[in-house]
Amino acid sequence: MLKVEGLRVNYDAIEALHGISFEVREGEIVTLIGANGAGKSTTLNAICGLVPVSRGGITFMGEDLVGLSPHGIVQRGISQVPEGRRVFANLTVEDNLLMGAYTRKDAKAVRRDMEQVYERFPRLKERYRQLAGTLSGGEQQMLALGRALMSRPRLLLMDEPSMGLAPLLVREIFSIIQDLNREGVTILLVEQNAHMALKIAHRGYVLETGNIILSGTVAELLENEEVKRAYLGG
Amino acid sequence: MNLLGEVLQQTVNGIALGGIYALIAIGYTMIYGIIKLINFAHGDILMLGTFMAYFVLMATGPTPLGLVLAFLVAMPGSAILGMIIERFAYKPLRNAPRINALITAIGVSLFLENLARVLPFIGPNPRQFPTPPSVFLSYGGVGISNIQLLIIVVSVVLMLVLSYIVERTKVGKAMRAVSYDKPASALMGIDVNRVISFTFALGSALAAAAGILFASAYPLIEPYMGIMPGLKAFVAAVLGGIGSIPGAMVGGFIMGLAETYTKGFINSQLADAIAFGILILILLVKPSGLFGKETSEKV
Amino acid sequence: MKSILEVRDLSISFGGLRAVDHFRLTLGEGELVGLIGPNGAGKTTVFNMLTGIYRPTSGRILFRGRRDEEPRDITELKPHQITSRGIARTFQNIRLLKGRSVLENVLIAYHYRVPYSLLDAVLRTGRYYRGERALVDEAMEFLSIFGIEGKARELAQNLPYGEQRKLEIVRALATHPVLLLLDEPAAGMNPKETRALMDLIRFIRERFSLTILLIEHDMSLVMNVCERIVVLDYGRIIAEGDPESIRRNPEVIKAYLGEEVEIA
Amino acid sequence: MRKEYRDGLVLAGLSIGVVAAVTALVRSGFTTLYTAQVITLSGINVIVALGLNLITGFTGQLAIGHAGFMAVGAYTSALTMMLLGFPPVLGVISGGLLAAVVGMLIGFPTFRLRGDYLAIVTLAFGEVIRVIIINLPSLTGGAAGLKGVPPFAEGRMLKQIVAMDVVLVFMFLVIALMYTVVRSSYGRALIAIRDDEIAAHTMGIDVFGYKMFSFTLSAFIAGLGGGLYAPFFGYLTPQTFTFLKSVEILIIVVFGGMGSITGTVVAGFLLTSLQEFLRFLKDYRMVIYPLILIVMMLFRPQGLFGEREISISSLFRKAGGKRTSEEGDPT
Amino acid sequence: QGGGEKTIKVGVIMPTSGTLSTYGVDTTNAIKLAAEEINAAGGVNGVPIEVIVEDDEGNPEKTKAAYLKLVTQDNVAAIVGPLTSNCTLAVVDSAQSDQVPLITPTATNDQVTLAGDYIFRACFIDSFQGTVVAKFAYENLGARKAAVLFDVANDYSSGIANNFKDAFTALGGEVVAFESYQTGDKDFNAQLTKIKAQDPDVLFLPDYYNTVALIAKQARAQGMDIPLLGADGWDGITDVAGPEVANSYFSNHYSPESDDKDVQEFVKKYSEKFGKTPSALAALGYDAMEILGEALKKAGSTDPQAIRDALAQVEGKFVTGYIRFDENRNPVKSAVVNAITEEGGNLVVKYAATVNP
Ligand SMILES: Nc1ncnc2c1ncn2[C@@H]1O[C@H](COP(=O)(O)OP(=O)(O)OP(=O)(O)O)[C@@H](O)[C@H]1O
Ligand SMILES: Nc1ncnc2c1ncn2[C@@H]1O[C@H](COP(=O)(O)OP(=O)(O)OP(=O)(O)O)[C@@H](O)[C@H]1O
Ligand SMILES: [Mg+2]
Ligand SMILES: [Mg+2]
Repeated sequence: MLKVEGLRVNYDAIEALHGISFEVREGEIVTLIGANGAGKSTTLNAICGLVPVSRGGITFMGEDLVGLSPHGIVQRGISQVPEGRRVFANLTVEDNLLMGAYTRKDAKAVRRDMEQVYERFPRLKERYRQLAGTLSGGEQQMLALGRALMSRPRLLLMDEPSMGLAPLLVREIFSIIQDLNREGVTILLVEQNAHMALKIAHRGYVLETGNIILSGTVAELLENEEVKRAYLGG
Repeated sequence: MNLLGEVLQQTVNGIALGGIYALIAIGYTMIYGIIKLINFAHGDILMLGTFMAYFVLMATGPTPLGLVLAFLVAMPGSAILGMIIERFAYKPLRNAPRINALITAIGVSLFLENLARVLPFIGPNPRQFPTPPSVFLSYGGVGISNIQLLIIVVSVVLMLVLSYIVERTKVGKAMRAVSYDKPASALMGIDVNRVISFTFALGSALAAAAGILFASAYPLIEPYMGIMPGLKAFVAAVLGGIGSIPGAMVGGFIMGLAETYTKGFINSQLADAIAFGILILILLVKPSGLFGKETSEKV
Repeated sequence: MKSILEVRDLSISFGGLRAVDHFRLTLGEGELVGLIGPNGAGKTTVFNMLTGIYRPTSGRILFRGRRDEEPRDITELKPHQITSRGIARTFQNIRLLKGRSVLENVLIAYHYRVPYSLLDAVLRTGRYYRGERALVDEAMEFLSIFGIEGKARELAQNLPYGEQRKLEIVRALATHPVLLLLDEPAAGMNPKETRALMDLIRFIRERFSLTILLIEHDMSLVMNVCERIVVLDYGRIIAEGDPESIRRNPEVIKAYLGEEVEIA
Repeated sequence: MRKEYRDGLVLAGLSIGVVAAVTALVRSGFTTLYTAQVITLSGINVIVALGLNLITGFTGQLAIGHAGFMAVGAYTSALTMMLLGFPPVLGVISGGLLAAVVGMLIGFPTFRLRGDYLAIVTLAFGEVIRVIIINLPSLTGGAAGLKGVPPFAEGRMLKQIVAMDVVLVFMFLVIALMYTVVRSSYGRALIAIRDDEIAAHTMGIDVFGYKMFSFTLSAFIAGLGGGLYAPFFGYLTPQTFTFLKSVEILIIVVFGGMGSITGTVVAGFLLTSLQEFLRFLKDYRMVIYPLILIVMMLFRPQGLFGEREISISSLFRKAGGKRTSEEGDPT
Repeated sequence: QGGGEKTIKVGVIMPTSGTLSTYGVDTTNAIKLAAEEINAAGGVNGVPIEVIVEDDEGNPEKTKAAYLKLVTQDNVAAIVGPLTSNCTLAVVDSAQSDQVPLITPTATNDQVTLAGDYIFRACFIDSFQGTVVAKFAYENLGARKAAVLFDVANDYSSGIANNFKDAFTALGGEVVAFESYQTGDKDFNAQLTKIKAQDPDVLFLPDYYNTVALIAKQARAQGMDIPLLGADGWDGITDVAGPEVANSYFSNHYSPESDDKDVQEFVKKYSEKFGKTPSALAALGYDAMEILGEALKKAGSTDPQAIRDALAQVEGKFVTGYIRFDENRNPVKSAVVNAITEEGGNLVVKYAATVNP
């Protein structure tokens, strides 16, 4: 479904990704784990067209994404829950959700999806008229996730969705991810919390300073000593 | 004329002036809202828009039809101009420190003014803006001129249209989303560049409309004509709460009335001082302006 | 054990929302206390009130600073005044001076007790040079305690995330606090880094004889280092006690921890 | 000799050398008084721009009304000389002091607000101060202007040369003042406020106090610039201190690089002479000047120098090598 | 001295760019025209005059720079200019102490020539125009209640306004409204409403024509149909203003409609060369150069003292009237008052009266 080949990204003179390749197949949850600054967010942003690709290819359903504008990419069915939530602080919770459905034309279905999001996150329903900027960190994370769902993505990119969340919520988020996946959404999940990520994913890649150093099924990765030591705290 | 009559008359004068300020202020506020830029060139877009209308009116004469035509030419014309300026002067600076964009805006402003001065078909000399002969409709000493009436009607209609666009439509909400976080908006599928262009187009079109009204009331137009109304409208925008459209409208009327009352009842030299005084007073009581949202930074 | 902080019935409202409601807390000297609770419970808001960034709607904060014998009321003080009395904090979202060097980030913390006057600086007197050298020496020493003296001249934004968090802690410590407030120091860290952080927290507490109040969602960290835990929900305290009792508290499990608690 | 003192002496020597050299050039007739006038005007612009750089470049608070402080300084210096018989240098300093007081009065309410209100308030102040000057004709000469400000010295040649020398000396003093303030813990506090106000505040920096300090000092320096302008020019009119003048000063700061003292000095001389140099273009000059500005902002937005300085020690260290050094740590 | 020189250099400081460029260019043209005529007639005792024009943009700071350039770089013998009072005041002290003879064609501010004995002018001073219009309004129009609306930020405007007020009151009239605005203002409705409430017989608007055109429009829109009065700043108003300025009178330095021989000759030469009727400022520029030319001839050298003394002696008939300098080096001469009327849809300016000092 998504194929990344030899992807290189530069920030001014510094190269953040040194030619990484991986793929995500339809219906999978694929996780990308790695330490801080490894280039995980950069990878997601490159897929979404937010940072320019200096070399390499990204194809989605056989179509080349390199050079497309971010909104063009969203229209093709890719959506991202960005790192650090990035909710629209000056819009209400409800308007944030509506923004998620910006490219959609079917008002009724949008309404229905919104109800669904509220069911999933009753906290958001309680505060639907509050400005998103005054929500707490966790509430914002829920909103960011809900907002991404509103575009009914085929491929959902998630950048550290568990960051700064209460344990209860972390589990909640991961179970939502699994639900979504069962409903047919393909997911590329970036996580620090390798523990949880590897529990729900099918396959994973380990990124270290701009290179993919390991890949394989979850079972394989869980066996790997290096992964155990660095990412599972074992 | 008795004092009450005089007060009423000054109120009419103030509202007409305020309507013009409000229209300009809306453009300032929208553009500030979306790219956090004080668009110093806004007053100069107003000037160029007014000249477009001038050439139309010179051809048609100051007839009602000609006036309608002038709006139809100048508003889209200025909208395109605003978009071009944004594309070439401001867009490349979107990620630069805000002060850089501000300097560029000042540069664009000076450039447009002085370019207009050397352009053979505009030139430095003031020109008489064609206006219909003035008619003074008077009721017991208090009255309103046909031009003041035109200003009030046109500005109110335009403001209603604009409020609808921004509050109710999807693109209006997209404008607010883009104003807060551009990359995140892009992730929503919003074409950020288009939305910003659209904002400039809308603001510039309103400036052109304000310019035509302004020139109809004060029918002498020249390349520097946009500076003062621009500055005062900017104060109006801040006073109302920069970024807030209802704020810009109310701010415009407050400025118009304050200026007129000060000139009429206190002392004309104090008009600017009092306008700025009101601004500072309002900011002290409500730092975000009358309609601005309190945005204490959450840490 | 003498108490150094006493918070009495602290409340704050934003518009109609009561974010913190009659919050009480007493911290004894040298304690390490955890503040946990669901997202939006009001934990960060408590920090903001303790450090003077938000002014509480009602309630009092009494604090026994470095120089004081008795706790004094600091409710109305400004952030910098509170810092100078001995409370320092880190932020949930890192707030370093990104474009400045690591060393400069630390030097900032010394400013409120800079050993020379403005006149000394302008006239470049001996006092200025001695003072400046003393500041830099002390800052470098601090950095070396944390093993980042080698990066003193790098820009803060070029540090890896984990080290940025560390630098924030260093900077807070450089203000010579009695009480240190840490807001989710482990956020965005992997288990390995989190373990290192645990050691660091224990170490600084000993080394600088600090009292620490800590917000964190990572239960492995909280349960391991805190001696006492306070749980907030909807702005109210719902439980308080040692880690073991909190872990078993049904209300806490329901509101925050969830059924199966796993601690690495 | 200790490095610090060596640097100080070298700088002082260099400054004296520059003043002596230009004086000799003008005296000998090698360059004309017209050139001297351009140099003097550049020096004044540099002084005011340095003041603006302190609050806007180093402290991050945008101010767009520094022509107003210039006006306060200029009129004060002129009037103390004309009415109270102050000697010129004393007049200049009293101009700076009054501007500082006015700065304090403006800063006090403004800095209680967070955000860029300073920009608006200073803009307003710049306009209002002109209205005040115009409306005090018995004191300020009103719109007609204030004529007959005593010069620094008498005689066609001496008048210009002494003015130039005094302005240059003041300029070097202000540079030294700025440099020593900025390169100290006090300067670091200002920069911290610019970069992250809340973090600075929780690190124990009195944000309000230092904004006040920075703005007051900034107004003082701009007031000195204005104060020098009065005896140099001999005639004051409110028309001189308009919004455009404030913009001109701001352009110097941005062009040179916000937060760079060297940049402000270089840009001050460059832009002031450029204005003269472009005279032959007539009306087209005012088209080209903003165009240069826009192009500069688009292609080198950090200004000529960014935040860097040319420092004496680096000149010694890398003699012959690279001449500029990243603003290092104050060791 | 002077014999070795190939030319006599005369500096001209005029705003040939900027907001005042229209005035500056007109005046510069007239100055050059006069110099050409002098040269064509054999120059100054055989030596041709060389005119060096410097632009000051109407900005006093630039005026000073232009002055220094002319004096130190070009070593001019004398200066004609600048145009506005503000710009002129910026350099008169220097010119006096540097001993550079200077004659401004147009700066009307009373202070200008008080700087010293090297400073002259070709126009009458502000106080005179205020008196002229007041006299005309009181005597010719029979006005008893007058209103004044002027620009406080402009010295020209406020100077004349104050003089009018004094003169009109001295004649026995009453100034019922004395309102002001700032340079650049466009909305005068508030002041006009206030003035209208006082029901004056005439409204005096001492400002430049651009502003006057706006005020007139708003005054008529408010239903005020009283005569409007003005001064020489109105020169050229019929080019920009509409029918609202009909029924007005303004004082001026000369009237191109005058049947005076010198006037007609000048108008003919100027309009042939530059394609338009010369404004009053142009006439003054022409006269200033003529006066300087005469003085140079009489002085017989470029010695500043000689030129100064010769200037003070100049007396005779020029385009703008018979000129003789008083002890303050201001010309003693008469003013004309023009009337603007509407005839068949067109505005017509007609000579109305001459007022003597
Ligand atoms: N806008 C930028 N400009 C310059 N360098 C950047 C920028 N964004 C990221 N980098 C650098 O690129 C590298 C990869 O960063 P990235 O944010 O992708 O890491 P990450 O794996 O997502 O880390 P984290 O776990 O902290 O989110 C890092 O070294 C970072 O410093
Ligand atoms: N400036 C503000 N304006 C309005 N509401 C606010 C503001 N600051 C905080 N709140 C509200 O107060 C509540 C508590 O927020 P706080 O940030 O303290 O939560 P928290 O416990 O730190 O949560 P998290 O663990 O997610 O960081 C939230 O519901 C939030 O929406
Ligand atoms: Mg990341
Ligand atoms: Mg928090």
